[in-house]
Amino acid sequence: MNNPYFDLLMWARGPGFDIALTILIGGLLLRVVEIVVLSRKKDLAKPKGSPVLQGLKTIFTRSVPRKGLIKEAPVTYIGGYIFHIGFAIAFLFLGAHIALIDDLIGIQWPEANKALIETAAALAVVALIALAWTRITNPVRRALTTFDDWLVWLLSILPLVTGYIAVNRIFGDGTLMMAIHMLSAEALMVAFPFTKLMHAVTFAMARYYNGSIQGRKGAES
Amino acid sequence: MSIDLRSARHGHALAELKSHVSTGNARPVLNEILAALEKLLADGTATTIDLGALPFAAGDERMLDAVLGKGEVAATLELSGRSQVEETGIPGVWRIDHYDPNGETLSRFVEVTFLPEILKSQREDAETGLTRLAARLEELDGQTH
Amino acid sequence: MTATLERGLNALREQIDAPVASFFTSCVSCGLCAEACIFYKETGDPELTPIHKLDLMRRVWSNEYTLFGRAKSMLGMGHKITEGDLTKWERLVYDSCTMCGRCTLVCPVGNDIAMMIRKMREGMSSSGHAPAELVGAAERHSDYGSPMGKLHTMLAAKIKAAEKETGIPIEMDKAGVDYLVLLSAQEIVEYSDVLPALARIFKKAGVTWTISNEGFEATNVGVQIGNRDIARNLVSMVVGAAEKLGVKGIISPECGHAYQALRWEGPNLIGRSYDFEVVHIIELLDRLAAQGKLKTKGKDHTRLTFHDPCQINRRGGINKEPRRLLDMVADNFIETEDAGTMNWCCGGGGGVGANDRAADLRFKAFNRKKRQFEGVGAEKVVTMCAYCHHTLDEQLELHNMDSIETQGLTEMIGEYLDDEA
Amino acid sequence: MADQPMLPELMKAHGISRRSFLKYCATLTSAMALPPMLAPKIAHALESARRPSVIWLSFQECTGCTESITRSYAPTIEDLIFNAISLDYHHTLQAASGHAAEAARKQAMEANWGEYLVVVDGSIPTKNEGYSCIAGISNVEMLKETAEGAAAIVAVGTCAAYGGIPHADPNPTGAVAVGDIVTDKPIINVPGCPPIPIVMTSVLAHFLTFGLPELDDLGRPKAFYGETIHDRCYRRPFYDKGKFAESFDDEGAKQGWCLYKLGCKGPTTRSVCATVKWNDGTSFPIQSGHPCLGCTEPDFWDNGGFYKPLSTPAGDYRKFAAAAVAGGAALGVAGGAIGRANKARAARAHETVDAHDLEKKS
Repeated sequence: MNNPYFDLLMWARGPGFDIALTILIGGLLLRVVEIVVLSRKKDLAKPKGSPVLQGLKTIFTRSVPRKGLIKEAPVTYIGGYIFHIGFAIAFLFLGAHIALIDDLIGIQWPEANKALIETAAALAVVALIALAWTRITNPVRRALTTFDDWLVWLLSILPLVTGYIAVNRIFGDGTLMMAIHMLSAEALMVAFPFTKLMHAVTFAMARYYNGSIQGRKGAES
Repeated sequence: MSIDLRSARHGHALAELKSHVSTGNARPVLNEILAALEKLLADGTATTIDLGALPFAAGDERMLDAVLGKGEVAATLELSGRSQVEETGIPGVWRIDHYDPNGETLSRFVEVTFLPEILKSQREDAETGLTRLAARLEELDGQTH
Repeated sequence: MTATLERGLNALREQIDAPVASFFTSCVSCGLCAEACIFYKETGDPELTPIHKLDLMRRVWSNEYTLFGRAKSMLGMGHKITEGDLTKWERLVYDSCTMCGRCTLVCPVGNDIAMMIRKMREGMSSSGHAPAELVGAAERHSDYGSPMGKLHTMLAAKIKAAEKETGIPIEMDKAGVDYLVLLSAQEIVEYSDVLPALARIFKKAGVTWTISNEGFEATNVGVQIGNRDIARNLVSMVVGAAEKLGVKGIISPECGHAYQALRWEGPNLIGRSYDFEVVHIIELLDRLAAQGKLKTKGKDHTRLTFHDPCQINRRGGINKEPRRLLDMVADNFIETEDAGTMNWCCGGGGGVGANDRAADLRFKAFNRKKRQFEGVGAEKVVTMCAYCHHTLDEQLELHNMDSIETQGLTEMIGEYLDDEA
Repeated sequence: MADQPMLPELMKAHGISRRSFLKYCATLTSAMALPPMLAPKIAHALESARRPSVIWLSFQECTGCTESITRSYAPTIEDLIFNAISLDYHHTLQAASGHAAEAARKQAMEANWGEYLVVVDGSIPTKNEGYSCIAGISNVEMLKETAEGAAAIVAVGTCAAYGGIPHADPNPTGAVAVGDIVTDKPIINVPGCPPIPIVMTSVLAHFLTFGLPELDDLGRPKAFYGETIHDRCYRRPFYDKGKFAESFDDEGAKQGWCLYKLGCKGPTTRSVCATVKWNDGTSFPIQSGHPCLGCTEPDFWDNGGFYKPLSTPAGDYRKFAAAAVAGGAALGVAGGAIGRANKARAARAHETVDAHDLEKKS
């Protein structure tokens, strides 16, 4: 006799994870290398500032919004921050996730307590719902939104919600919910290289290029 | 089951914290006791409520004790581990707690009855007692002769 | 030869490189670029969202520069670009974008949207979708040396007038001087105070300079319309003149896109670095002031504010220089909100000002500047781009605000130059 | 064995009072989540139950389950209940052996056809019947034969319930669970390696008094397998606070922190170990500092390693990751090269534009 939930969990931990990680790593490298190989022409204009330094600097400074911009799109900005920070806390500071990272790459750090993680996850979910709401109500965001955006939204909210349910045993079998949580994360991993989730990696490249273009001119970025 | 926290540091703080935790189940249980008492008086039906069968926190326990109060009868039974039987301040309402030989709680009940069954001498035990008494008397007689 | 859809698509293909690929990969369609765009903010039309203006180029990238996109288009899922698409996008790429680059600075993932608009115009122009006015300007500039036609005679007359006004001789085509001075057509035709100001300032500072008959025009319609072949030809005229005269540097005048074209795009257009320097006139004036070679006397007491030209400040890095110069000659200088790097565009740059179809958009966009000028109670607006200057004049009049005076910073410095010291 | 005394006599003989028995019955109703009013009924049923005939079959097993139920250090009421049944066949415990033992089994079956209870511990080999035989009868044959006249079957221990350790990869004997062989009889699974004694006797008591208990999807009595160890673990507060032992001898281990990272399967394991505990309520694995192995769950031996946290991958991802790195990079270079070729083609096709080429001329 078999426990179908356990089999699902073991599939999620075994072949499911193997497939997802393979696609994630392969896909990520493919997308990034594809961009890098495309390369750009050497800029022959005599630089006024330092393109490399400003490029590197911009990777970080662009995380801070321009003065006054928050009030132009408060939900997008604040929701965006809360989602990203909340997701990062929930992902990086839960003991079970740290154990996973430790197993993958052999580094670890202290865990946060459940109350903090759950608050972060809950806020991230609320932020995602608010962001979805502006995708529907804000004419610009509505016009820009494609199927890809909704897919990414769904893939981002699912691990948060299923993780919360699995840890707190809100409903369903604990093993099943844990398996579903893992599968939802694996869906995120699989979709990552093929969707706008790629921004989580290529944002650094984009910001670097932007910073280096502006930096060469001695202009702000 | 009581939670056994090995770390004293955490244990104290946690126990303190837990004594304030309530699940809100005390009130319904008290209502059930009221109904059971009415029934007992009406047709003599006894009722047993299993406190282990529903979420019951330290706060609920305190409320139950506070409302029911202390009664006149308390008995300690030694039955492969201790058992505690107490009549509450409401006659007819009894608290029965069973512990194992290590002092861990096995089960907790509220019984609404005139006399809990477990306090009564059991016919089978009395039969054994009769045999035992007879044997002892025989032994006593043997010694005197 | 004629412009065709295929030539346009081909031009787009040539423009896609690693930065473009990283930008399109990173966009999460958050829509924040719209909040930075003067055309969206003043019209509320979501079509004008900056990143949306690049959608055709995004399709080329996706369909042809990504393996997944290639697979998708093989399955018939890639949206092919049609002539109709290009026509529809004219309004987005030419009429409602000055390539001011505000969006570039607010994009959270760092997409240089303005740079991509510049690239997208390559495809638009090669496929025959550039605005007629810009095409005409490009033809005139190529054929006669200036977008306003043949200005040699007019230039000669202006030089003569300046010599007469200042008593300083201005020698054309003089080899071995420090700087080759370029002018924008606008300055030759519309703003006559520039030449005399330059003559007096340079004489005082001991800077030698000349103007070339073969390349005096600083502007570059090729850069505005988005065509590198044309842009290369136009830059080559100036570079050829500078090299022939053996100058140490070229002075880029008060013109936004001219500075971009000469200073930043030029070497890449001609495929080699310059042996001379390109300096913006305001940069040079600031440098001279720092060296003590530029002294002023007296101050302007009117309540004045400064309008930052996008291509010179935000996309050119010249921000503090004009303010240091203004502080020398004005004592009632007040900044508008967002002044400096995040200044709002006048709405006339990037060829929009020359585009009749964009007149209404331009008018609406200027409401932003109008509110800002009113907000600080400006009596005078100083700028450092002749085309901004021109747009300010035009729009202030259209918005019934022509009581506000406008002036180029170089002219203003000339006005307060201390001739005696 | 047929002449064994009834429960009241047994209790009398062991000096266990009826009050103690009442206490046991009250606790049993609580443990099995039965209405407390049933306690006297349970007592009455146990006392007066016709002693059912029980045939205990041991197949591929280690005798640990029998040890667990018989090795209490003091005579307990559980023992007595166990003794109160008519254990007509149990080749470890019975005195008879060989043909005599088999004859006893046959006799018990015939005498109680349709009413006897079969208890099985151990899994059943299917690859080769010779792997496990008793008196020349293969396990499969014996199970089928004995099950035919049974009222119900209790599969005691994880081997009988789910195949257990013999079933573990690569399963050389083709071991299967009772439920894989017998499909037409009620089967109560009491998994555990071994199961907790009171759980075994409670199930027997329930069966004697009320028949089949309520079972979960895996055939386990819900009363004992309804919650996970994690739900009731005394170390749970440390899990919630994010305090984990990282190794068996670090400060966290000494402080009694959560063993999740040392591979504890508590979150996915359903059993009452954390509350009922072992050895008369003395302790359970987590309390003694070892992570739960998950022994009440099917395939617990193959569920990704005893000392690997539940959240870590259980497969060969390292092998795949290396291939993914190489494959991804190669595809990326290929994709980039196609892009560059596309661009180069466009550059070759580029015809220099002059200002008079900007319009469409038809």
